[in-house]
Amino acid sequence: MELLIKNGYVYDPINKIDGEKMDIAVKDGKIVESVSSSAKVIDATNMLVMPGGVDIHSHIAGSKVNSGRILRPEDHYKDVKPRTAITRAEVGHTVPSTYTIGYRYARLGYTTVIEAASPPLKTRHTHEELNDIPLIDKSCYLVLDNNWIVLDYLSQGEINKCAAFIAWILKALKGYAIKIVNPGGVELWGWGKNVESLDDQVPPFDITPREIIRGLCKVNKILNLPHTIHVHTNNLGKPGNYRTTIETMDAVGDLANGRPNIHITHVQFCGYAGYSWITLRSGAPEIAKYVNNHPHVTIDLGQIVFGEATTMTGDGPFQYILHNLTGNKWKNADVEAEGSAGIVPYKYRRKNMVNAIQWSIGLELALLIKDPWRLFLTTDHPNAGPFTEYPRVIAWLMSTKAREKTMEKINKRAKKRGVLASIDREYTFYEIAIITRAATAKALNLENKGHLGVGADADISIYNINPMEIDPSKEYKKVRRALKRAAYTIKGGEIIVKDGEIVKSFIGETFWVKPTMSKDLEREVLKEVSEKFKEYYTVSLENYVIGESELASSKPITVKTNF
Amino acid sequence: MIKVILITGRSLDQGISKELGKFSKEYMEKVAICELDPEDLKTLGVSPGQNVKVKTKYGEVIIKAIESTQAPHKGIAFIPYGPWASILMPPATESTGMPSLKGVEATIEPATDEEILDPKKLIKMIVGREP
Amino acid sequence: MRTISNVVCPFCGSLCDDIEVDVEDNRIVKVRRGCAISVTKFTKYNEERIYKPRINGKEVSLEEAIDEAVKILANAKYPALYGWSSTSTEAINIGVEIAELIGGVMDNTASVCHGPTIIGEQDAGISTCTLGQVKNRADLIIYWGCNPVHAHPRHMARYSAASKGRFIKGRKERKVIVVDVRKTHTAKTADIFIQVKPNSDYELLTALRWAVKNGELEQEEISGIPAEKIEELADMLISCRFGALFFGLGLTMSAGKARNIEAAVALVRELNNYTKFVMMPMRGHFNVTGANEVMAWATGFPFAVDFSRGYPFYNPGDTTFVDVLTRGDCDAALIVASDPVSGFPAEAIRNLAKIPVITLDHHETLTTTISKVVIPTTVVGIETEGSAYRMDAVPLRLKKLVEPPPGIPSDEEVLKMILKKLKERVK
Amino acid sequence: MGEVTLKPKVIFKVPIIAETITPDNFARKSIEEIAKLEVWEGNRKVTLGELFEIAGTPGETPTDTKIIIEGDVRKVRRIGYKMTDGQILIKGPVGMYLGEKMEGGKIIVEGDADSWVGTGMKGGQIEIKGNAGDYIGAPYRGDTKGMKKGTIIIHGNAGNEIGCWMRGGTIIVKGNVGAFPGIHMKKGTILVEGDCAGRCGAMMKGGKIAVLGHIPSILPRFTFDEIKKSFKLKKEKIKGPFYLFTGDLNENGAGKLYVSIEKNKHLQFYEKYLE
Repeated sequence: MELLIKNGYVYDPINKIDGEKMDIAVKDGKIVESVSSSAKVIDATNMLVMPGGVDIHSHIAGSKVNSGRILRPEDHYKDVKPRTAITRAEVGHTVPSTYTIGYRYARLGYTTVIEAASPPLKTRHTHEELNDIPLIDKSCYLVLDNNWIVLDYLSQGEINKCAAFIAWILKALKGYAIKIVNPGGVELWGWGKNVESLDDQVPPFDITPREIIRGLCKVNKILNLPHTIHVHTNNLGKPGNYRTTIETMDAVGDLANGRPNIHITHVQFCGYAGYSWITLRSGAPEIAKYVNNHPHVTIDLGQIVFGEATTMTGDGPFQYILHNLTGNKWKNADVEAEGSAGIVPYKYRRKNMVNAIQWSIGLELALLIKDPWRLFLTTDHPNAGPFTEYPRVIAWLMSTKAREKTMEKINKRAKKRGVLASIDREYTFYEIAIITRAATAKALNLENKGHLGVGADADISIYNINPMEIDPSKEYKKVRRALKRAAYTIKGGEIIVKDGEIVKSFIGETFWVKPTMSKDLEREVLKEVSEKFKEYYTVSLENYVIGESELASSKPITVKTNF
Repeated sequence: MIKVILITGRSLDQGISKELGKFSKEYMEKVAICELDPEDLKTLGVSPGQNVKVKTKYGEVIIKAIESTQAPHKGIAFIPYGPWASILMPPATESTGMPSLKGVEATIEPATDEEILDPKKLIKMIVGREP
Repeated sequence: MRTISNVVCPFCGSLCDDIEVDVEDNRIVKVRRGCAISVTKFTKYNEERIYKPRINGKEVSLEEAIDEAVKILANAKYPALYGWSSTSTEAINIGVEIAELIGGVMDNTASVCHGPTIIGEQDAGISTCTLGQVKNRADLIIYWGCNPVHAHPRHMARYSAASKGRFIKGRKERKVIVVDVRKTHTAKTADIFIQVKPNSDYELLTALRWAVKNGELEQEEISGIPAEKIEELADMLISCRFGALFFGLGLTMSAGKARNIEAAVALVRELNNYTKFVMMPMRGHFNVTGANEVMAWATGFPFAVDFSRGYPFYNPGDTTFVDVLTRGDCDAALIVASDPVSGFPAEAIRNLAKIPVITLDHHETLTTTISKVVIPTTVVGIETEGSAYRMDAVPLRLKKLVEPPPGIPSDEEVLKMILKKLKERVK
Repeated sequence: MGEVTLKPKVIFKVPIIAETITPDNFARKSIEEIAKLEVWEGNRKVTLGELFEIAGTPGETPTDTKIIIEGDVRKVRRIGYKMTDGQILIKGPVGMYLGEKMEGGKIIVEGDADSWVGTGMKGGQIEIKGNAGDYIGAPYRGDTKGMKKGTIIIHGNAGNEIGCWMRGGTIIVKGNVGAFPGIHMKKGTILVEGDCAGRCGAMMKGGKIAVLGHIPSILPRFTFDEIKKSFKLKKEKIKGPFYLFTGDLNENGAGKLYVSIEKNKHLQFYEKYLE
């Protein structure tokens, strides 16, 4: 199948293309130099052309997401769309069904999404849901920092064995990267407790959160994994936690060698200054200053959008605190020897001072951090809001007027608690393309994603606005509307969306990493692991492993490790 | 005749016999039974193994009375899940989807000369035609 | 002869995955570590087996049976699809697609089992965990309105009261409390037995929650239990290090139903202010949890989903199978791996017998005797592999141990054939 | 007052979802236009005219439009959906979700009504001459926004959990009610003239419930305050005397529960808390 996208204004930051009028040629799912005259032509004159969106952090599949669906029928009653000849029925606002997630991302022009937190023991469930999410390519991070076998090895200083175990588990359960969630704190939540700082002890393991983070950072280096460790910090959602966030970044500064070696996720939730909810202030300036001066760190926003949300994280203790704060129904689901999960429905209100400050913190981070290549746009879907609101966040980033309009409607006291009003930076289309496609693909080291160079996967989004004529600062509403429903979305060379409607549906690929490891190192570690399994787990080691045939469309990526 | 509260539920035998087949001898033996507290059996004047008629507002059935090994539970009769129990149950679910299968008022009277219907006959009684 | 180990048992919600079977010329000849029910299922699954599809009692080819099923389902104005809890998650997923395509109402056996638990959770939330947390950490266990000795025979040894974990070495280090209307065999193994009056669990749970919060109760006796005993119990619950409440149909089927669960959730939530406490429903069938999971990720709702207007609508009491039958709403039914006729109230069975019923099962059941179309299928977990979810939502892979009888397809294969033919008829 | 009469052409078997049967949808329309209004017969989209004989002429506005439904419409659901004004008279039994999300106007049912009468009701009046099902005025599962305003009067008996998550308005049941009336109630008024199966006002935060008939027991977490001579219902004063309880204290609730003393002698022991 050949395709030619003519005369679009192309934004492809990885290849340094900033709004050039050019053609994009596609053949058999790949970007090519040129195509024959029989190629199907898409006239993209006066339109914005970008690589397909790449979302680095979103809760889209697995036991936590499904617990959210089961917990919240009220989230589904009013947001329904009957089935069509091509699409399955759609349902759900903040916790949509699997099919709905695939269609909505495709309509936004997104073609690759990563499930942000999968507990290993339930990763088979994650894959069964990923198998049912149409169109996008996808993968999942495995939550490993509160894993008893990891904690055993790290507290005994056995970095190499820990690396071998993590290499095995990523391969056995088909994951992509190491996810860290409130390290140590979630293990203590097994007893209803938590940690307060990076240096608290985590009994009975002789280890602290700092040592867990450093240990896993070293493991990440030994395994040469494509993505860095993906960290949800301690003290998330607690006033004054910006200090913990900076300490966490700094904890691995000495281990870095030029390339980023730590990613802090949904930093808005861990960018709070002050010491109580009443004295809450933005910690964004301090965090931005640190990130600007330390190239070893990347972050994603976790930007708040006012309205309904469903908070769901592996941070069990935080969700219990949120339950006690709000009185909203609370679901907790701990996982043996591995971690936890908590879900609390939540609504962000403009008139609520805390919510208004949270809103400005996210934007301040995006506007104060200078290097767009180390900053990714997320709403930690659905914690800070559904991913369908990305265009709204983009409008705030591209237009001070859009920000001012919202600031008029939010709680007045919030203005004095941050610096948003004083910032007049406005993102360009080029920078937006970086933080939503190029930088995320780079951070994930997906060489065929996030760009339109020859050889890349033909994942392309085309939006009906002329970047040369429109002034996003003033006409931010037009930008928002255009980005909400792509004129065309192309996935693997197939047109899947036209004028915001799904025109073709199929299942994308699930990619996962296969770290290389010597047979005897693997055998040695597995011998120890199977002993521990009998004591720690209620399932056998054999039934823990997920067969490649259980993935609808498996795409393993071999990774050359540095054992 | 005695008044009881009826509860239904699983039992090991019900689980095992179910796997031997719903029309097997074992299934009828293990499921068409009513476990009664020894005292209730005495007041009823029935010895274990004899048949009784259990009646609720919704239906009646002949099943075998046996002495409960999970007593004391005076005033409570236990019938394992199965066709004999469900005939006695109210159809209403009080808009929850779940019929009240535990805690239904019933009466039990001796029926030593009456016969326990096998599943096929039961269905015929309920549905009114040969299955 | 070959031995297969780490076999997952396809019977109850415990989904024990340490079973070992010996297979000799395509027959299971030995089962190790399985409970009595497991051994029976693995060795007796051919009893009363169906080998040929039937229409109105007459044997027909698979093709004819499928065509008849498709005709019934495509013409129905309000078809019901029920069962699902004893087949693979993959098969249920096809069932969802069929229900959506034909505008039917799809429900699973949770609605007559732990449906009220889900309804209670939807109003109040729940604090739960996987079974390994209990095994490793729980020093106090309550069995409320459930009888694992009978319904989940290996639960206590593998996961709860008698299990051996990292921090708790066995039964001796645990306090076990049983609350039931009878002194069940499970109660006989307990340290404390609380005999609650039938239909009054709600009052006892409410009082216990108040005693945990404040200590004193005004009434002398609640639900047949003296106030001091309730206060004493409350102190015990507060002073444990990790408490686990396992509850069964004693709460979901007796008066209060979903509200009993809500009261239990409120109690456990209260206890989390003092210690660590979790609760878990003792799910019955081996894949009823899987049925809830796949229906929830595909339709947004875990059971009782009505697709008649092309999108999912959920309201237990309206879209649940017992109610749909009792009101006589549905004009056709597809029953997969379930025997409603042996468990539903008479009124529901009468109305089911009035409409064309298609049943997929491996052996005769009371439901097959009133079904117009009967299609024999394989036994998942013995003749067909597939995914299933344990009572704590841990997903496991059921194994294929032996070949099925020749010509007998799996549930999934039959449903795929039906779906394919339906797609040709329904645009 | 314009009038339109609907009469079922057949006995309905599968559920009929008839959200369009409202004065708002009928006003200013010809009979042909009304006949073309869409309804669902199970999974089939059909027109009103296919299912009902339709006669009469509607009013110009919903206010002066009256719909009369004869025959057995127990399978017809969501009649009166989001109506803002006008009247509906249903002569026989009616199906679920009668008057869902109703904002104004009046519905009268001479037969029995099924469950979820007045779900998410914001105003207006529903009167059921016969019995009603469960969840009167209650929201769907997981939703905490119950009936907001309006009045529901049931002359016969009603089922469980009437007024669940109620936020305002009034429910009056002249007959008996099942268990859990007023569960999770925040505001509003429930009057039960007959007996109540118990667990009255569970988890309630506010609002008031009066039970004139027998009630087996009071939930453990309601404390006895005092004896009241009467119960105020809008302008009317219902003669007591009543035991007044406050609860549900497990939820730090301040709901008021009036229980007739005369019909509940077995609750006398509460009086010892008066000394």
